[in-house]
Amino acid sequence: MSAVLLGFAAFLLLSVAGGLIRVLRGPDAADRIMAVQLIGTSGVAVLLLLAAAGANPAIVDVALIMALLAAFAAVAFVKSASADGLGDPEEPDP
Amino acid sequence: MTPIDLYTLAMIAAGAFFFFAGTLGLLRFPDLHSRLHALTKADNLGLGLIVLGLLPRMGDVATMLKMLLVWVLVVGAAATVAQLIARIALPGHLRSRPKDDGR
Amino acid sequence: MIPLKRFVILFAVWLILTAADPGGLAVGAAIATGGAWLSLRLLPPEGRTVSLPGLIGLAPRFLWRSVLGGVDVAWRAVHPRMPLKTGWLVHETRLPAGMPRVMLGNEFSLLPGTLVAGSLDGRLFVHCLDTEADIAGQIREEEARIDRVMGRVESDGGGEGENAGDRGAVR
Amino acid sequence: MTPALVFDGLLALLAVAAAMAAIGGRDLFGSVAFFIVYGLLIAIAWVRLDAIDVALAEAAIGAGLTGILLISALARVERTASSGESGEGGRLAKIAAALLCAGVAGALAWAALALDPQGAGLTPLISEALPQAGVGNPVTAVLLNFRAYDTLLESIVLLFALVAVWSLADDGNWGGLPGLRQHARSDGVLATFGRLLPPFGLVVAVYLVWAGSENPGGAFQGGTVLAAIWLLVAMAGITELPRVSSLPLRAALVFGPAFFLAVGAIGALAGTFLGLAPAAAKAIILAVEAGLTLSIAATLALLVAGSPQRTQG
Amino acid sequence: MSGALGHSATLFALTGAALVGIGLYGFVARTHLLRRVLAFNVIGSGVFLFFGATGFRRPDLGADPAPQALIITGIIVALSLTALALALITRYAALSGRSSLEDEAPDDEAPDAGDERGGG
Repeated sequence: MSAVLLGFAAFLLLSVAGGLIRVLRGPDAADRIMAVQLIGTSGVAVLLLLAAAGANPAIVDVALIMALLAAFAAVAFVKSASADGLGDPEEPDP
Repeated sequence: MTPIDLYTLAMIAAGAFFFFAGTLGLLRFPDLHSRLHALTKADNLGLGLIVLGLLPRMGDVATMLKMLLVWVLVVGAAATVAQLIARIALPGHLRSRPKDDGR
Repeated sequence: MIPLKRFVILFAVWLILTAADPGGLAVGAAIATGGAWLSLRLLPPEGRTVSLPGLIGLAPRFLWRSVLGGVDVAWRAVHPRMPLKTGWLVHETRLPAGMPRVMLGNEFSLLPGTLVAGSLDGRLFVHCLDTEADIAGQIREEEARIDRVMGRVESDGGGEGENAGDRGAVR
Repeated sequence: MTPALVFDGLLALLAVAAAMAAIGGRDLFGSVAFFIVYGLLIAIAWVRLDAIDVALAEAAIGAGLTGILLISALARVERTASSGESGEGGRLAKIAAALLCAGVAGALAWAALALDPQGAGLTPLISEALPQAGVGNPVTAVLLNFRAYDTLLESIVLLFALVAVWSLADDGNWGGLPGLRQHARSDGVLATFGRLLPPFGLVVAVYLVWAGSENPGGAFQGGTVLAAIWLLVAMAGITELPRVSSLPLRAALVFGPAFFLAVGAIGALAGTFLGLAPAAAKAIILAVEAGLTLSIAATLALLVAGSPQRTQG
Repeated sequence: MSGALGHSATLFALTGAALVGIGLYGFVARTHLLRRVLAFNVIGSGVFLFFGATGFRRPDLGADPAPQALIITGIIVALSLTALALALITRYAALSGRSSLEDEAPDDEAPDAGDERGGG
């Protein structure tokens, strides 16, 4: 069974590859960061599959950290994309 | 193959399909907001199915709950990121429709 | 009461992480206390009570609808012609600013065909994959549910986003 | 072809592709995005190499800090400087450089293939000494007992790096607040996220330190998560990072290394610098780890926040 | 534990070697300072991967803890140097209005703040 799980993990890496194509093509920075987000979710799924395949619960902790910090790059991005680079896209216009 | 193996297999295969569909949407959909739909919904469902499929294989209850916690964190992050990214690309005319805030 | 609730949630998370290892209970209790204190500073209770059983009661419906959301968008993505009729909808929400409004946005970003781009002055910006569906009706229904679970603050929520202003700014 | 080999091959291929795209691309933001993905793939590679401790560190840094650091630095550079990549060398120079680098990579590959496949490294030695180390996780044992020197010096290197970053400030801003003022709508999506997540982040960070004595985890991983959480609170505009001259901050920065050094000195009085008596080793290591976590978290957060740029909040 | 997964230490050692080559090329051939920082990090993680993989030659013994500990130390030091390099680069960009060290306009010599390799 663990071979099957690894096979599915390999399949999810193909979804990572698809995300890389979107990072390459863009066109906007927002598209690229979205693709990073997708790859992060796929990475969490891959790690959980590896944890089950290797019967090693410590790997779940790696997935936990990635899940906890999953939004951070995108948060930094939306901030840098705001008017002065330090704000929040939801702020009312000054 | 035990029934549990079959269950795992079915759930993970379904999860992998949703990842595939989400990636397809990210590559095929014509505009940023549509792609964002694909990203938030399909992938979270895919991850959820994979987590559910793996639960009976993890041995102890704590690890099962930990995997569910991972899923909840990813869903929360995805919903937050979706709102924020959708916002930076918000068409300008929507911002000031009902009352004209003095811009 | 609210501090206790937050402590219990954080301690439960600790128990999950450590598999309830007896050697870690003391550390867990200490850090859950610290976490509850941090949480109170970041997110002061402000008179509203969130009903946990109510929240859990909403979960099955939400889960099922978010499954539909995934199926819906997956179907559109794999369909050879990609049936999309995208458009925007501006919804005047009556939920109070802050958590309830953000929760509604989070939720609707996971449900079929809708994606929320935050709010401004009580207007929620909703991107729809299919403009023919009755999105506005669904949002109103969901709004009422969240309103019940999140409790109400004294003033009706429709006010300016900035009015809820400086709450909880930590100096 | 086993599934394991397919997976590893694909993973290696993607990591190499992401690295090439990060370095070769035209769009700078694309490069940064590729680099973040690259970090994630490398974290998975560490899992495959059975190095969970390293994977935890890589995941925490790659997902949390690198993204914030690179994206905000890029935004600042692009606001102030011309994008000028005009000065790139000619074609011939590039080919020469490529050949040279291929040669280096080839030499390393040859070295990898020439290694004795039965080499056991230090594993047997470490397994033998582990019962005296006070902790069950061999990586933590190496970090805080067998090779405690490295870790002590590293924590001091971090402080020096921070002092170097601070010293880039204008004279007038010395001792002021790091970076520019971050702000966000206080009831918005970003701020709400920044109010909800940190308590959970705190619990996870402490869990990683706690787990580190017997299982993968430890002060570096926990400290990195804490730093990322602190930066999130700052980015959400809820609280500002403290003034660089603040005494509590400086105490937090120095506490870990100082305590570590004191432990080492006590060991020196008993015979060996940084030598830990097996009976007391566990308690000492846990205390040192707790102190280091605090200091590493503070140092990393302030390193990412950058040099002081203003004196008023 | 790892035995069930099979092992590909050699594969990852070769990947590490390739990453060092790629990073070195970026460091030499690209001029934008930010990209050079990325290249420097790719070299670093290539070295770490190479080192870590050579510590995992015997799956029956598990991964060697000594390289792992050194790599964790290395990752954190690399991060702190990256932060320092980026601080120098943003400062340099703010002072000179440029983002590379190549002298496109020979009249203004790059101030010494531009040397990202110094320090630490």
